Amino acid sequence: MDVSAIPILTIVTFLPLLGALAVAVAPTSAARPIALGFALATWVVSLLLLVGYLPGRIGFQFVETQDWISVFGIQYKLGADGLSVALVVLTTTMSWISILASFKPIQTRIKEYMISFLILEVGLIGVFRALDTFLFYIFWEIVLVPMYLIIGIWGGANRIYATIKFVLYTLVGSLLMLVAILATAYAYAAGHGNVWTGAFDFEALRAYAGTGGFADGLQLLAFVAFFLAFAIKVPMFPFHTWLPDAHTEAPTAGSVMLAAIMLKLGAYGFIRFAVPLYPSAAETFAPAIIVLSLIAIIYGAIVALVQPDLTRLVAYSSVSHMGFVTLGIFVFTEQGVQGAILQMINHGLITGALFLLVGVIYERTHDRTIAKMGGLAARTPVWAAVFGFFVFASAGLPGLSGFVGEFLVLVGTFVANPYAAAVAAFVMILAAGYLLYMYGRIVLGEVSDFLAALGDHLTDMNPVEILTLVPLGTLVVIFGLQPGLILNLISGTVTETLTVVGPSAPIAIPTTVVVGLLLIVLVLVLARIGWVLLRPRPAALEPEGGAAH
Amino acid sequence: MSWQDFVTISPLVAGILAAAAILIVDLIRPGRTAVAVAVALIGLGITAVLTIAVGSGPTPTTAFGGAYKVDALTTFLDVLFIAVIAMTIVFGPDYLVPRGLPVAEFAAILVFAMSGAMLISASGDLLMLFLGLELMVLPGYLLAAFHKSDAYSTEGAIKYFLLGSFSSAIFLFGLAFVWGITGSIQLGVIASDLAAIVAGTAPLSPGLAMGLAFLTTGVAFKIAAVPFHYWTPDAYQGSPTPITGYLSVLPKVGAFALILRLFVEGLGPLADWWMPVVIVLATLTMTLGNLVALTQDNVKRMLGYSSIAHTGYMLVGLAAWASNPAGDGIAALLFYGVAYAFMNLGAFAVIAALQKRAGVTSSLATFAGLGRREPLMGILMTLFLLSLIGIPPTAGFFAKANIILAAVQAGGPLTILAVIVVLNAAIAAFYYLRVIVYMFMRDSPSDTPALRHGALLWSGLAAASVLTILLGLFPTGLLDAASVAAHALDAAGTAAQTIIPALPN
Amino acid sequence: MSDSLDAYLILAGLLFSIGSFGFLARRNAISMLMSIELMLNGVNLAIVAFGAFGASAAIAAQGSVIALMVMAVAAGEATVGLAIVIAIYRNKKTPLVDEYDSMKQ
Amino acid sequence: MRRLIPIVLGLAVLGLVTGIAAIMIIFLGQDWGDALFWIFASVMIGSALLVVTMRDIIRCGLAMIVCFGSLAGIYVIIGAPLLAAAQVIVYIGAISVLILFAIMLTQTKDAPNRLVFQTQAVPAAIASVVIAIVLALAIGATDWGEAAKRIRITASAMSDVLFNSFVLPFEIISVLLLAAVVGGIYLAKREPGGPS
Amino acid sequence: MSLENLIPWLVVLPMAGFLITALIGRRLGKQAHWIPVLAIFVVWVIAMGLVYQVLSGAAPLLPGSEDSHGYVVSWFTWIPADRFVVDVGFVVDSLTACLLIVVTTIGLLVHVYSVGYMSHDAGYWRFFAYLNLFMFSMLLLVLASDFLVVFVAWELVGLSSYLLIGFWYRKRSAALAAKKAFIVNRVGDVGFALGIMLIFVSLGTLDIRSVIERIGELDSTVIMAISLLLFAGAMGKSAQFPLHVWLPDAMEGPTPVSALIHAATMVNAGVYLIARTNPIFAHAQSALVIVAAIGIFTAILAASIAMTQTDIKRVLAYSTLSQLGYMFAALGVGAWTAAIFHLMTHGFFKGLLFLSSGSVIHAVHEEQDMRRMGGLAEKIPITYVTMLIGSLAIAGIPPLAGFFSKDEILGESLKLGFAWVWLIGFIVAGLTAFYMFRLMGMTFWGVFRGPKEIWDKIHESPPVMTIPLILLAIPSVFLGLYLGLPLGASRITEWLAPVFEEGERILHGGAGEPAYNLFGIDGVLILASVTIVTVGLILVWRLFGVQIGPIRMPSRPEQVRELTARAPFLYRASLNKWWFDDLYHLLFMVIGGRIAAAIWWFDREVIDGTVNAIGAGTIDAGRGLRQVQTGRVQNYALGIALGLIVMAGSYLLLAAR
Repeated sequence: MDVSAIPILTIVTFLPLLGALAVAVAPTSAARPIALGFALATWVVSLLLLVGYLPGRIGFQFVETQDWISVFGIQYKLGADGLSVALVVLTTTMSWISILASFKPIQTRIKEYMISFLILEVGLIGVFRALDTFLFYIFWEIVLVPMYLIIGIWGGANRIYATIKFVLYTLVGSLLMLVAILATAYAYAAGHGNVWTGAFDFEALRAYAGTGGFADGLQLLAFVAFFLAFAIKVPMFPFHTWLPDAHTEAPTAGSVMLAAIMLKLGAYGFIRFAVPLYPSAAETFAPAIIVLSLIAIIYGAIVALVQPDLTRLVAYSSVSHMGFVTLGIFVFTEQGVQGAILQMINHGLITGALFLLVGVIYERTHDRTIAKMGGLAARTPVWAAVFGFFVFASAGLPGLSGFVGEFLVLVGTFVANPYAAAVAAFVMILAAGYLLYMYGRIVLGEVSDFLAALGDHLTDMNPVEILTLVPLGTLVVIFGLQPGLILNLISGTVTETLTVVGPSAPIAIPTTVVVGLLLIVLVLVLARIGWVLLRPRPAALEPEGGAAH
Repeated sequence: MSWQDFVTISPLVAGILAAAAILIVDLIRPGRTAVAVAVALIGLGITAVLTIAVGSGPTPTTAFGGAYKVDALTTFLDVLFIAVIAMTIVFGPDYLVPRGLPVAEFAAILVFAMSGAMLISASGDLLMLFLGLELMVLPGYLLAAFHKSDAYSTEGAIKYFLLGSFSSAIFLFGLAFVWGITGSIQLGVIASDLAAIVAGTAPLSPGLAMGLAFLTTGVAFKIAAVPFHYWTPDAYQGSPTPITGYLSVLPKVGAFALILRLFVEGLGPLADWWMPVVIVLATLTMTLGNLVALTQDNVKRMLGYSSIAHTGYMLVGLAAWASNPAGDGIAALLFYGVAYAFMNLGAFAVIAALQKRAGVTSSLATFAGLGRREPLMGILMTLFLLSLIGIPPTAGFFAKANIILAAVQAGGPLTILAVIVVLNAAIAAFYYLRVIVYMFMRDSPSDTPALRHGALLWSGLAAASVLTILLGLFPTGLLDAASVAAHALDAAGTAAQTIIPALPN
Repeated sequence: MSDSLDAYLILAGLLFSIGSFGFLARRNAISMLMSIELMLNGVNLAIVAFGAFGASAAIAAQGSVIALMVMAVAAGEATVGLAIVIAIYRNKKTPLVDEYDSMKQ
Repeated sequence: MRRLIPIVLGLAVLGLVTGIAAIMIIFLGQDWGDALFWIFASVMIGSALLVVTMRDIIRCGLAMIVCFGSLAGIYVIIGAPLLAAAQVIVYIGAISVLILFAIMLTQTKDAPNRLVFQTQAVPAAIASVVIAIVLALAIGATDWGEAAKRIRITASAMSDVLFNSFVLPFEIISVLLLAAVVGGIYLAKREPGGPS
Repeated sequence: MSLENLIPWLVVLPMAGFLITALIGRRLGKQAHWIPVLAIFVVWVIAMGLVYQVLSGAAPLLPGSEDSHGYVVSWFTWIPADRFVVDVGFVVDSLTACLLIVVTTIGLLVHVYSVGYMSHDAGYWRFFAYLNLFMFSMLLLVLASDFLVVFVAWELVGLSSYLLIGFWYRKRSAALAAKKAFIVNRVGDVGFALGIMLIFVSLGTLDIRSVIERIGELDSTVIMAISLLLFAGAMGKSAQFPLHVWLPDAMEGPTPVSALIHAATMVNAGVYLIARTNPIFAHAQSALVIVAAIGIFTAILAASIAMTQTDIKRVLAYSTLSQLGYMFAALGVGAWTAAIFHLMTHGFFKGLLFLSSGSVIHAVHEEQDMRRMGGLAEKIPITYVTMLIGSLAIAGIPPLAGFFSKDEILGESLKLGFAWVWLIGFIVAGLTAFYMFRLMGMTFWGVFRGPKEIWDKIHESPPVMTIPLILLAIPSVFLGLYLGLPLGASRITEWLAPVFEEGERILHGGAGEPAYNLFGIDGVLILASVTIVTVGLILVWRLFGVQIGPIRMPSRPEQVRELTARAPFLYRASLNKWWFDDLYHLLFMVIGGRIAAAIWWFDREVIDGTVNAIGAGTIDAGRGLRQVQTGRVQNYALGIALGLIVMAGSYLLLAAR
């Protein structure tokens, strides 16, 4: 069918907004069905993209352009390539699943919840769609607000600390990115005789960057700004500490969206904007970023090993897994980028599912402490089976989707730097370690007293919950057996990305980077000790004890 | 004075007459809120019509031998002033009436202040600038003390008044020096004289330097730039809330109009000398404002400090112009002024609405559970706060982006300033978000009943919020207007370079 | 001496600084007001002097007219100020400004 | 008795100054203008200092009148008699009286016994001295391009300026005063409900 | 349709069986075994057909080879990442055929056996589902034509082994053992994975056959690296030192699992891998030496431990380790045929031994400690006989299966110039006989040492269990004769010749091994090994007794005690498995845990601490600056005045420049 005629991207992007309005006017009782309905509708429409998208082509499709702020040549420009199509479909899918999954847990202020959720979806889809840097930034920021509310209103005990930390942390990065965006645009305009036309148009900018239009100084600074914004979102070590807090406090569906989609924004930003716009800077910083990714991979896994709390464990595993994504992107090899993108999608599916499953148990036990669990296999066999499935998927078991992405990244890394690959591969052991530790601790063994005390409250999964997980499981298997489905979709993106940053074969990691990193760590540790001496009471972001709600 | 002169100043006259009309009507029908408001709004309407009529005529036109000058900038600012005053008058009654404060005097004094601001925006010489300034701030002192039986109100007022007249004296001394150096009060002449002086190899004379220092200090006080900001928090906290909203907008924007006329148009040739000072002021202003606002528990006071920070952002626009007159610095500043006016007025209007019942403080606790109690109010407040943070798609965001863009265009130290701006924005986010936290993530201490608000207030809020969103989504129109105004200023400046020093008449 | 502009200006400067000292140092609202008047008079003197030593008679006239207007403004300020002082005196029962610190930080 | 000391001092200073002036005229042969300038100047500064230093605020008010008076004298010397008249009328006639009334209205019995100065008097003094010095230096170091001889300002010239080129400011002044008065009345008038 | 098209079914059927049973097995209850058993039976039939075709040479020649017959089937493309393409395909050559015999046959028998053994277990259906999953993975492993697919199967057998070891998940020990097995395997797998990457990066393909063809192009260090990495994978799966610790713990699983996975099939994967890639190793001789060394060391280490264990299954587990060590030694010295030979024979008799031990455990009511057994021979004769056969076979008594294969290994290693390997292997042969008959003695002979009431209830297992035992006993006796004769040019040698000739050529430069002469060196070797075995037997019989027909000796516990007292260190070392478990616990649980905790502290306090510190610092700055606002006008005014002064000063400076 031909979907190029209708402005399908606009429809996909703003259908949820329509839904939000509908929910706003509708009575509270109707909020849930309406929200779900619109989410499903959006999903269906987004599937049309898959149908209409012609894979294997370079460049963007479904492009819609509309002058917006002509003074600065800012446009309302949407477009999609394979990567964004894949991510948008992922987004729409996870959205309706999360909305469905939050029917039961969310019992207060349902309207507000659904509205913020739908607006969140708008922002997320928009980010993956925008081909105008300014528009991109706008969507990027729009995402913040609903997430802020979702964590802050429907979150756990320490939610306000978590949500403010999340917003401020993200804001710092993204505001610097704004400066970079504007500086880039001005550099473009200045390069075109102070004519602003196209100064924010991604394609024009990329073309200009391709011709080496941007001075190295600008590239370095702008790239640093972009890097901060994206690294915080991913999150890369050492900008990751907002993630565990956010995950532990967010409501289940919030965690799902956070893990499944929002973490991808950063990686998407790297592939779409940071690397193509500032190629030389990207190549300059690649070794450092590779080192950070390796640290994230190993470090996240090690910290996950000793987490007492289920969600924190999964959160740190996310840090480790997303490390693979950044690693794959910045080794600049074909397999690396392919693997990174696969890993993005698979991590979305698998971790999303894990959070859903944790939510299922949390809803029955109101507790996530691993130590209190035990022997769930005996009480909730179905849950245990499904959980096991996704745990092994997350451990990168071949045949499930997690494996292919990781392995491709490793191969790509091996091409660039075998030692890096060796370090990264080491995580296979650690991942098995923390995942099986968790699984064995909570699912196997005798039923713990805490669970036994719950009696009949501890029921097995109900049909709705199963329904939310079936699509994810199916996709995990399908992508595990047929990764080609995604690979074909994204081939265009990969080649395009690699045309700007040539697969510069072996990437040497200068010792200066490592030494510098160690020095920074040392300084931080000393600073921390000094801090303890100077300021005994723990620092709280909320001055008036708002943290303790 | 010819008929043409009269036509040119007709908006000003209309404003003054409107004020007078309010007083007269109040004499005839004392204490009739509705009547007073109606008269005021009608008067403002007429003033607006005249302003636009004159503005759409051939500009720049001058009257009284160049003392009064109408150009695109004048029209732009006047319309803004009228809108601000109209909104303030609309927001007033809900707060004043329960406290037994007369609306008529309130409206009349406001309109007087407005005519002062209009005078500034249209003045072509130093004397007019000074008179306009005084005509703008004197009513400000009175309004600050408007709740005269309230200790806080009067305390804020006397602080404002004493420091204000102190700074006026300083400012006046500066004017005297400039006058002494150039021997003229005509801005154009001054500009060309100074251009001549700068062109000459000799360094600036100490006298001129002193004059600059005194002038800078004076205006820095009026726009509440650090370290001349001390009056702001106290005056804001003390004044009746709608008046706080007014104080945070009109005198500030008016003072910026003064800066545009005096520093850009008159002292433009000295830009190289005052730019570094402005950069330092901007940095101090936004940083200190935000840092101190972090720890405030009284929302009015917090917004007071935040308004200081916003002054800093606007100063960045000024600095950007100074280092790169070809850039969009002034346009950005003007756009920011407009956006700031509406979002800030809106925020204060919400606070005023909450304080409808006398005795309700403006502390954070007042906002606890507002999102539950009065969802619409909560959402509106959230909107304004987000705009103040600069979250898209709101006016505040685009204004900030515009400022940053101007700074980036200027390059050099301004780029660093841009980075400082965004870091400050991030800090600011914290305390604005705290209000949202209280509104939506805390529950009301005691289930205080939802208040009923007048249609007047709602319409005002509607206007403010709609503007806040529209200016964010479709800023093009305002952007064009602002740049036209800015270019009018440039034109005046460049024209001034060519004027032969001449005496009036 | 009476023919040099500098003499008048320095005189004006002195008056201005004395006024500012009073403003900074006195506690009583009204004496602060008086200090401000002193400062304004200093400025006035400067203006008049500048005019008187200006290039032309017109400028000289301008100078004294401006001074005249400044006086008027000063009168206006005094009115407002005193009104406020009286108002706050009703509330606080003291003219001492440094006791008006119920709003701080 | 102690409360007379400043006045005695003032008179002494006055005598000293006039003495110096006399000496200047008789022996040094300076012209009257300089002598008068010297007298008025010193009286003005002296009384100004009294204004800001004296304990009893009423005397401060009186000293202020003296100060303004001598300023009027200086205006005369500078050649602006009309302005001098205005000075006398506006300041001595209006403002000072206004201020004295206000003093009466706001005086409490124990007021004079309290501290006159802020705790920060010393830094204030330093600050204002610095300001004075800086001003003096700047003024001295600047070439104002002034005319050699000062110009006498005739009433006609002044009225011409006032009612031709400065008519608009003149009107504005009236508006400003109107606003001030309206507000002032509102603030000053005692509310029936308000605090006494 | 030709057999070729049936090959995919070898993996499809078990998978189907797994899925169906997993989904509906719960409802089938006690009937759940039908689908899986049937699936495996069909698989067995197909496999046997293939094996016949291949080994009889009826199968077509493999592409690009002149003398090796077999099938190559490519199924579908798995990963089409532009240059990184992975096809799922199957290769059936003689080596695969040999593996197929072991895997499918023992697999089928274990399935049948389990019907009886697990009949009382709640997770009946689950068990069969897992078994089928394992069969799927194992068959994929031996059939796959691509390294990455082999790796997939490699991980999947690990998974099924995890599931089956932890089958009785309520037992904490079982859960822990399962975890241990999986993680230790992962260690090896990392090496394997890296090896695969290195292969891809250097050759651009992962198809095993083409890799083997083109391996010569690479320079020796790369080949060395590849071989060592692959060997790492093999060490993990086949539990070679130092990754051997998981196998004994794996005995927590149900006995059929131990028989199938941890004796007969999965643990042989490592051997299979190295045999399959023999040309690669042939290019890296020093790697081979390492293989030999580790193999033979594992052999003697495990044997020494097996001598003192009291848990019947653990004894067998360590003996498995030891026998796998033999195989790796054989691979290391280049006697690949011998290795595969031993793999097959060992598969059968070790499977037999485990199933019999299962029957024993069943009989004495899930008791595994041999100190509470004894004299069971009269109660459970069938089990006794089959187990005796198995023991004789593993001990290497001619003419049973073990004799031939083990003798081949020892002989080859000596003849190929690895005297040290031979010597150690020689000693291990004696130890093997010792610990096996210690087991027999403690279990079947002498008097019953367990509680009386159990003694009365002991009865022979049902036919569904005993028949598999008998069926396994037959090959344990005759397989050696069938494959190992005629001496020198044995049948298996000619089967496998095509697979190994390439490697042989590289290794010995085509110089064929010295002719076999029974009345020369080889005869001596046979005599020697028979002697050492006999010595071992006599020793063990004197200590633990024996009752085989005429040969009757009582057990002498006091002498045992005396002996252990004389060599206390050796005894304790053996008893405590040379403290490897404790060492690893110390290293990875205690020290590793500490490190992880430290890093977490770093995360909380330093990294997050810095973030919070920045936030709090900002707020403190705000608090500090608040103080400026004293609320007193004069202070403000002074501030303004100072500002004015500073401003004036700075302007004067600016003006002066």
